[in-house]
Amino acid sequence: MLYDVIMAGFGGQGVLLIGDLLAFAAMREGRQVTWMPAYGVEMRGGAANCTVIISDRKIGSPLSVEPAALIAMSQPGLVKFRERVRPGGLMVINTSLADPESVARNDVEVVGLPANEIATEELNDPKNANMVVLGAFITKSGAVSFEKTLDSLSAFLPPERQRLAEGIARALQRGKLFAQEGR
Amino acid sequence: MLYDVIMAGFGGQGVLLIGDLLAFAAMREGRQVTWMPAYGVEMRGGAANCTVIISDRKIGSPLSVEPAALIAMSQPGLVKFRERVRPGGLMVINTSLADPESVARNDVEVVGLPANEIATEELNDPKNANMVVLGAFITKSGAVSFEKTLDSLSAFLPPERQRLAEGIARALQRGKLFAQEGR
Amino acid sequence: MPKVVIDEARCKACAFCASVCPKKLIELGGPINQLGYQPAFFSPDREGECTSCALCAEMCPDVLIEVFREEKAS
Amino acid sequence: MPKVVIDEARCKACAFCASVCPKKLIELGGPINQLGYQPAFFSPDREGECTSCALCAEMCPDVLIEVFREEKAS
Amino acid sequence: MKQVFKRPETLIKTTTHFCPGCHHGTVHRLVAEAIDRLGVREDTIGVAGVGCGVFLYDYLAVDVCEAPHGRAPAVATGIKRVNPEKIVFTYQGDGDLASIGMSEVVHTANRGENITVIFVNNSVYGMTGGQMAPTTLLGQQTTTSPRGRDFHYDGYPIRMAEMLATLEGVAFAARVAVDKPANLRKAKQAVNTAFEMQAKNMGFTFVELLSACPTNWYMTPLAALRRIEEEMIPYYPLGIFRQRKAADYL
Amino acid sequence: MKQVFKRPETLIKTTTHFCPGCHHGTVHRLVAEAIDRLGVREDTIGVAGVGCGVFLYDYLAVDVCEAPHGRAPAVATGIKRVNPEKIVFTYQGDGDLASIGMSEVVHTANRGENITVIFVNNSVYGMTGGQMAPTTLLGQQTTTSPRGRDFHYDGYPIRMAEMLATLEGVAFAARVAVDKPANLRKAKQAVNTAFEMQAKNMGFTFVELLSACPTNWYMTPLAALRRIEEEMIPYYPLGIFRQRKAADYL
Amino acid sequence: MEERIMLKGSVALAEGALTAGCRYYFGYPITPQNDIPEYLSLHMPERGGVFIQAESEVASINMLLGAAAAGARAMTSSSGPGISLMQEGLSYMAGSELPCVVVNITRSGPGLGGISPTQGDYKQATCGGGHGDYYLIVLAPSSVQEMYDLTIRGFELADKYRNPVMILGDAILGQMKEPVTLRDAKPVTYDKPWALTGPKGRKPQLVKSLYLKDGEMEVHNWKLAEKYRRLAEEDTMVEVDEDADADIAVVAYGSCARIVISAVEMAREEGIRVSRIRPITLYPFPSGEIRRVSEKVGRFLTVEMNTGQMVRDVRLSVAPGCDVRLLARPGGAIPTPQQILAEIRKALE
Amino acid sequence: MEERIMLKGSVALAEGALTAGCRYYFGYPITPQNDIPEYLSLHMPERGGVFIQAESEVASINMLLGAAAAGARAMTSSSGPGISLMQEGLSYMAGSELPCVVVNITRSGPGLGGISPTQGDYKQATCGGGHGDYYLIVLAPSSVQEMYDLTIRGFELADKYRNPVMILGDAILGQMKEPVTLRDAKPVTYDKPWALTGPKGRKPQLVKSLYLKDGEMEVHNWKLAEKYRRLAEEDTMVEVDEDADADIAVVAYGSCARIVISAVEMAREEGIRVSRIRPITLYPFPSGEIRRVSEKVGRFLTVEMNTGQMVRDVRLSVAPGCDVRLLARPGGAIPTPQQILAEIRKALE
Ligand SMILES: Cc1ncc(C[n+]2csc(CCOP(=O)(O)OP(=O)(O)O)c2C)c(N)n1
Ligand SMILES: Cc1ncc(C[n+]2csc(CCOP(=O)(O)OP(=O)(O)O)c2C)c(N)n1
Ligand code: SF4
Ligand code: SF4
Ligand code: SF4
Ligand code: SF4
Ligand code: SF4
Ligand code: SF4
Ligand SMILES: [Mg+2]
Ligand SMILES: [Mg+2]
Repeated sequence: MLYDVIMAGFGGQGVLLIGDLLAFAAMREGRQVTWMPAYGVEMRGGAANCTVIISDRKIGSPLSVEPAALIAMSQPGLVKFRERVRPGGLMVINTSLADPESVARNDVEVVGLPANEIATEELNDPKNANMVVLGAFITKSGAVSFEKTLDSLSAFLPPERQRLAEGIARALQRGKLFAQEGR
Repeated sequence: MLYDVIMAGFGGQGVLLIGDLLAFAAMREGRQVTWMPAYGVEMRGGAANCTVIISDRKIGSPLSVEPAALIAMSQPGLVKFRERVRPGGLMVINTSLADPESVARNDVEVVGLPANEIATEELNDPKNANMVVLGAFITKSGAVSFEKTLDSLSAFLPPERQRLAEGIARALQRGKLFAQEGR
Repeated sequence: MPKVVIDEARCKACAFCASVCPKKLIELGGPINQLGYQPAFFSPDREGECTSCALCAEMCPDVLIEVFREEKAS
Repeated sequence: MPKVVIDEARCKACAFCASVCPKKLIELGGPINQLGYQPAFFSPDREGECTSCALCAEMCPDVLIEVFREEKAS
Repeated sequence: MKQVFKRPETLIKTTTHFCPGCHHGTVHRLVAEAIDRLGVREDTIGVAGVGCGVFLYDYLAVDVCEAPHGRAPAVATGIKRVNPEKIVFTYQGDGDLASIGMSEVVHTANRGENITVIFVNNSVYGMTGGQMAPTTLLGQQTTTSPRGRDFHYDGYPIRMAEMLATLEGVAFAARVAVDKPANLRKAKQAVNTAFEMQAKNMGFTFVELLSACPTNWYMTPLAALRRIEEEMIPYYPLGIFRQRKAADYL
Repeated sequence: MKQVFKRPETLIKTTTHFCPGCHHGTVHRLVAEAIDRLGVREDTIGVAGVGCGVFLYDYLAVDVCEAPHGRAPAVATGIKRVNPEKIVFTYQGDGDLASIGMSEVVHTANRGENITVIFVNNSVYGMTGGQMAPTTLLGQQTTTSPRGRDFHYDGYPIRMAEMLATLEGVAFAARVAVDKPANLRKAKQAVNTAFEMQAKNMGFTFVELLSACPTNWYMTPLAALRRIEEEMIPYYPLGIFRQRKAADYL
Repeated sequence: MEERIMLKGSVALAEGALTAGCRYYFGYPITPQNDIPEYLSLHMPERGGVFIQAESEVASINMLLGAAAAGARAMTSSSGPGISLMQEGLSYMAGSELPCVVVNITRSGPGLGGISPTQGDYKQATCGGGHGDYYLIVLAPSSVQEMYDLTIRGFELADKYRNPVMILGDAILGQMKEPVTLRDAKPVTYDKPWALTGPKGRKPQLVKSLYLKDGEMEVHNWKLAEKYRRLAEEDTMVEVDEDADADIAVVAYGSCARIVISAVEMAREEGIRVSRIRPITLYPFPSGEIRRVSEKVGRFLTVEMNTGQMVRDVRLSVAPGCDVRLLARPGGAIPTPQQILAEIRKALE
Repeated sequence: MEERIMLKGSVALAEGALTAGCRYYFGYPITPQNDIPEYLSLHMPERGGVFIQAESEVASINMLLGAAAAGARAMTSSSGPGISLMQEGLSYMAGSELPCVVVNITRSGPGLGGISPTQGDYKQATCGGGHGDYYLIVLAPSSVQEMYDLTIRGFELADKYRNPVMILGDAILGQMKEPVTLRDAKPVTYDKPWALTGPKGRKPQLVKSLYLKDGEMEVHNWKLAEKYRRLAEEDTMVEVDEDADADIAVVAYGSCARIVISAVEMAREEGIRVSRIRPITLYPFPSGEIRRVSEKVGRFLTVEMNTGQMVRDVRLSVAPGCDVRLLARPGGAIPTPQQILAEIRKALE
C-alpha cells in the first residue's frame, strides 16, 4: 500500500517538521518512506510545503501528482494544492488560516480544525498548531500508527530538544481528539 | 607533381620569408601551394623552420614526413632535419653556419654555399643571405621557375618594402650562379 | 485628499515608515493583506499633524507611500 | 685557481656581467657555444685586478658565474 | 495639493519579490530616480547580476540583460562598447561583485569603462539562503560560517570601494548607506553623481550601498536598520574615496 | 680560496630555456637562495603559474605543482591547507597573476593564506609571444597594442603590490627590481623576508619583482635593464607597502 | 549495526564524504546544493577537516586540485553553471591524474535556467566536459542511500584510477529524505607515493599536464585511454531488473529511474513483460549489459529528464536493429509513471 | 575579381570576420591562435571596430554576450583551456539565444597539454560543452579558404538561429598559408528587433536565460530543441567524394581530412574503391549523408586526431550492421597518408 500526502503552509508554521515526524514514524514502523520539500526560490515569500510518501514497497517518485491527502496550514497552501488531491482523498485544513469552504469539491473528505486557536488558547502552546493538525491527520488517515508516532517522539527529537516532547504529544493527542469528536 | 621542401635556421635569418616567397611564386604560377611554419614553444630559443609544398593537385597534409628537399641555414636546422630528406632528395646548405660534412648520407644531393660570406662580402647585403640560398635552391630543384620568381617580387613585397626588391633579386641571381657554377 | 497615501495591499509591514515619522503618525497592524502582512496605515484623524516631510516615503523599501503637500496660496 | 669561473657553455651573452664589473674584467665574444652564442669570458691575465666583489655573479640571470676569494692568512 | 514624494517613472508599479525590509527595493528606487532625473530611461540598459536583484527587469522600465553570476561588468563592457552613447549600469550584490566577480569588476574599473556599478552590500548571500559573503563581518554567523566568520579560515571582510579607488581608471567610488533618511539623502546624491558622470563620459563610476537583508541576518527589519548603523558602518566607513574632475581624464 | 658566490643548492644546474637576459633566471635564483637560507628545500612545494616560469620544476629541486593559468594561489591554498607545516609558494607572471588570476590572488591574499607569492612583473606576456599585459606601460607597443597601450581602450597598468596592500589578510607586500646590484640586494632581502614570515605563520606574503623580457620588449638585454630603471620604476615605485609584525596577526 | 536513520540526500552525501575520509571541502554556494556546504561548514571542522567557501567555482576546483596534489581526499559540489566553470580545472585534474570527487546537483539549463530537477547535464558529465581526450568517472545515485554509498565508492574509484569522479544528482535526490543505513566498514584507501609533500628523503616530484616534447603527449593520451578501458572492464555498475520474456526494456538513471520503477510495476500489473535497466555508472556506460539484454529484447525505451541525451549511449550499445525510443521531459518537468506507461504501451503497439 | 592571395589561416579567419561585418572582438591570448587577436588589434580599429584584450576567457565570453545582446556581430577566439573557461558563458548565450562566433584553434589536452594540432575537443564542441540542453553550431574548416568562408557563414548562421557558432580549427589550419580568394558578395544579415538598445519608442526588452515559473523552462527547452532540428534540416554541410562502387568510405574532418585526401589518392592508384566523406558542420552532424553512403558501403573508416570521438557520431549514423573502424592519433600526432592507406587495406582484408 502506498500513501502520499502533501502538507502546505507558510514558512515558520512547521509544515516541514510535521512531514519529518510523519516520515520518521513510518520509518520506525519499518516501512519505506520519502520526504520531499519544496526548496529554493519557491521558499522565498514564505510559502513552504512538503510531500511524504509511505509504502510497503520501494518508492518510485518522491513527488505526488495526485496525493491521497493534503494538510493545509494556510490559505495559499490550500489554494495551491486543493485541485490535486485525488478523488476519495482527504484534506485536513487549519481553519484558523484557511477556509475549507473554498475547496468546492465534494469528492474528498474535508476535516477542518482551528489549530491556531486550539494551540494558543487551549494548549497555551501556539508553536504546536502544526502538531494539532498532524494528530488529526494521522487519526483520520491511519497513514501511520498514532501510538507508534507518540513512541517515536523521543528518538525523533535531538537531545537539546527533548523537553519539547511533552508539548508535542499533548498537541498530537488534542488533534486526535478533534478528529474523533469533531471538536 | 608534388614538391615539398623544409627550410630551417635561426630566427632572424629569414627562413620563413624565403618559404613565403617560394610559395608566393608557386601561387603566381597557378599552382597549389601550402606554407606551414613551426610555431609556439618550438620558436623559443631561436629556432625557426617552415615547410612549403607545391603541387598541381589539391594538397593534403601541409607537413612533410620525408620532404624532397631541405634548405639548412644553420647547423641546428641541418641536424634537426638531415635524416628526413627522402633518398634522392636535395639539401641546400648555408656553409657559413652549417657543416655539410655532418650530413653523412650519400643518397641525397648536397649543395653547400657560404651564403653569409657571399651576402656580406660580395653583395655587401648581409640580410639577404637567405635569398642567396633560395636562388640556389630554385635553380637546383626547379620547384618553381626562377624567372617567375623574379617577376613576382614586386607583387610579393608590400608597398613600404618595394625598395628591397633590387637587393633580393641580386641575391637570388647570385645564388643561381653559385648553383650553376659551384662558386 | 490625504497627505500620505500608503499602498496597503503591497505593504510588507517592515515598519520603516512608522519608525521614522517624527510625529509618529503611522501605525502597523492593519487588516491582513493578500501578501499575508498586517500593513502600515496612517493614524486616522491626525492628518493635520503631518508636515509632509516625506521621511516615511523615503524609507519605504517597497516605495508604497506617496506624500502630498497643500500648496501655498500664491 | 681563478677567482671567477664562467660556465661558458651555457652563457647566452646577455652581457650583464660585463656591464657591472667595476674593473671591466669580463668581455663578450668568446668562441660560439652550443647554444649559438659568443659567451662572456674573464679577460686573460687580469685576475689580479678582480676584487671578488661578485657583482658579475649576482647579475648573471643564468647563474653561470662562481666567484672565489683568496682566504686571508689567519 | 502638490505631490512631494512619488514613485519614479522608471520604477514599475508592481509587488516585488523582496522580503519585508529588504533594501533592494530602496536601491531600485534610487537608481530609478537617477535615471528619471537625467531623463535617459529610453536610453538605458541595465545589467542584472545574479542574486536577489536578478529580477531587475521586472521592476525597472529599461532594457535589461541578465549576466552570469559575477560577470555583469564584462557584459556591460560589451554592451557599452556597442552603444557608447547609451547609459549602461550593472546592479550587483556582494557575492556577485566581491566574490565570484572580483576579477571582472577590478579590470572593468581599471579599463575606466564608462559604466556605472551599483553595488548592494548586504554582507550576505541573500538569494541562495544566507551563506557567507566576502563582505560578511567578522563574527557574523551565516549558514556557511556557523561559528561566526573567523579571519583565520575565512579571511577578512573586503572593502571594495577603497580597493577600487586605488585604480587609475575609476572616476567615482563612494560608499553610502540606506538605513536612515540622512544617509539616504547622501546615497541618492552618490547614485545621481555616478550616472551623471557616466553621461559626461568621465569613466568608471561605483556606488556601494550598505543595505539590509533582514531574512538572512535573522533579524526584524528594524533591528536590521540598527545593525547597519552599529556594525556595518564602523567597519565600512561612508564617504567618497575617489572623484575625478572631467579634465583629469580627457 | 673561499667561494664567495655559488649557485644555491635548490637551483638545479642545467641550461634554462630562458632567452638571453631574461630575469626569470635571476628570480629563480633568489627563490632558491631563500629556500636554502631557511634550510627548507625538502619541505617546500612550489606552484608554477603558466608563463615562461612554468618550467619551475626543471630548475628548482622542490616538489612542484602546475596550476592552470592564473590559478596558482587557489592551488597553493589547497596544498597549504593539507600541509600547513610546509613552505608553499607560487611563481607567477604578470599575465598569470594580474590578468586572468586577479580574483584568485586577491581572495587568497584576503584570506591571509599563509603562502608566498613571487610575482614576476615584466610588463608583457612572455610565453605567448609578447601580447599586452595588465602591467604593460602606457604607450608600450606589444603585439596586441600595436599602437602603444592607450588607457581609453586598454586601461591602466595595474600596481598590484599597492592594491594588495589594502587587504587586511596581507602580511607583507613589496615591490623590488632586479636590474642592478643595489636593487638586487633589496630584492633578495624581500624574498627572504617573505619566506621567513611564512615560516613564522604570519600570513600572506607577496613580492613583486620588476623584470626584463628583452625578447618581447624588442631590446638588447642591456637596453632592457635600462628600461626597468628609466620607465618601469618611475611608474612602479619600489618599496614595502605593508609589513605586519607577528603580534598583529596572532 | 543496521540502524536506519532519516537523512536528506545532500546530508547523506556529505556524510558519505566524511565516512570516506574526505577532510577537505572547497565550494561556492549555488542552489540546489547548498545543504552540502552548509552541513560541511558545521561538521568538517569537528572532524579535524577544513571547509573553505571559495570565492568562485573556478577557485574551488583549483583548491581541490591543490589538495588532491597534496594527497588528500577532497571534494567540491555545485550545480550546472558552477560545474561549467570548473571544466578547465577538471581537464587539468584528469590530465594530471589527480583524484577528487565533484558533485553536481543539477539544475535545468542552459544558462541560469531553473532550479528544478533535471538530467540536462548528462552530456557534459559523460563527455569529459572540458577540453581534450579525457573522461570523468560519473556515478548516478538513485536514492538517499546511494547518495551515501556512491559518494564513498566515488572516493575509492577516484584514488584507484587517479581520476576525477563526478556524482551526478539532482534536486530531488539532494532535497528528499529517506531512511539510510550508515556503513561500518572502512573505506578502501590507496597509497599515494606521487603526492606532493616536499622532497624529504626522495627526489622532487611533479604534478603536471604539460607535455611539449615530440610524441610525449600522444603517449600520455594513450595511457589515459588505457585507464578508461580498464575502468570500463572492472568498475562499470548497473542495476538490471530482468524479465526473461520481456517485450521491452526501459532504461533510466538517477531520480528518473525511480519513476520508472513505479511505471514498470504498473505495466507488469497489466501483464506487460518489461525489463528495467538502471545505469549506475554513466561513465563508463554499461554498454555490455544493455547489449546483452538487447539481444533478447528488440524494443527499448529510454526515459530522461532532458531533451534526449543518454539515448545516444543506449543506441550505441544495443544490438543492431534494436528499436530504441525516447521519452524526454526537459526543463525540470518530471515524467509521471502514467506517462511512461503510456509510452511503453505505444512502443508495443 | 578572383585574385588569389597567400594568407595565413588565422588571418584568413580574421579577414572573414571583418568581411562578415564583425566589428567587436574580445579575447585573451593563448597559443596557437594569437595571430587572430594580433591581426585584429591592428585592423579592427582601422575598420571602425573595437578590439579588447579581455582579462580572461571568462571575461571575453561575457563581453561577447554583452555585445551580442546589444545586437552586434562579435567574436572571440581561444584554444582548449580558454574554451573550457567559456562553457558557462556559452551555455548562457545559447540559453538567452544570442548569436556569436567563438573560434577554437585547438591544442592537445587534457590540461595544459601541448600546442600541436589535435582534434581532441570534438566532444566538447559538439556536446554543447556547458550545462544544460543546448548545442553549438560547429563548423570545421579544412583549408585556409574555408577558414575565411566558414567564418563568414558562421556569422550568418549565428544570426539566423540566434545561437553561438563555434569554428573548430587547429594549429595546422591556423598557421599555414594557402592561396585564398576573398569574397565580393555581401554577407547575409538579419534584423535584430530583440537587441538591447534602450527602450526608445518601444517596450523595455530583456535578454535572459532564467525561467523559474512552472513549466516555462520545459517550453524553452523544447523551443531550443526545435531550433536544432530545423538547423539540421536546413544547414547541415558535408563534402562527399563518392565512388559509386566503393568498398569502403573514409570519414574525417578538418586538417585530418586533408591527409585523408592524400591517402585516398594513393588507395585509388592501387585500385581500391574508396569514398570520402568530410563533415563540414560537426553539429549538426551529417548523419543523413553518412547513412545514405553506408547503405551501399558496408565498411567505414573514421580517421581522427584524438583517441576516437567523432567515431561515435559515425556509428550512430550508419545503417545497422555497417562496420565502422577507427584510426586515431591523439596528442598532436598526425596520421600519415601511409598509415591511413595501411588501415584501409586492413579493413578490406
Ligand atoms: C556560477 C554561479 N555560481 C553560483 C550561483 C548561485 N548564486 C546565485 S545568487 C548567489 C549569491 C547572491 O548573493 P549576493 O550577490 O550577495 O546577492 P544578494 O542576494 O545578497 O542580493 C549565488 C552564489 C550562480 N547562480 N552561478
Ligand atoms: C586559460 C588559459 N589562457 C591562456 C593561456 C595562454 N598563456 C600561457 S602563458 C600566458 C601569459 C604569460 O604571461 P605572463 O604571466 O606575464 O608570464 P611571462 O611569460 O611573461 O613570464 C598565457 C596568456 C593558457 N595557458 N591558459
Ligand atoms: S510625511 Fe513626515 S510627518 Fe507625514 S507621515 Fe510621513 S514621515 Fe510622518
Ligand atoms: S515602509 Fe512601506 S512596506 Fe514598510 S511598513 Fe511602511 S508602507 Fe509598509
Ligand atoms: S668579482 Fe667583481 S671585480 Fe671580479 S670580475 Fe666579477 S664583478 Fe669584476
Ligand atoms: S651574465 Fe651570465 S649569461 Fe650573461 S653574458 Fe655574463 S655569463 Fe653570460
Ligand atoms: S533574502 Fe535578503 S536580499 Fe534577498 S530579498 Fe530577502 S531580504 Fe532581500
Ligand atoms: S620570452 Fe621574455 S619572459 Fe619568456 S623567456 Fe624570453 S625573455 Fe624571458
Ligand atoms: Mg548580498
Ligand atoms: Mg609577463
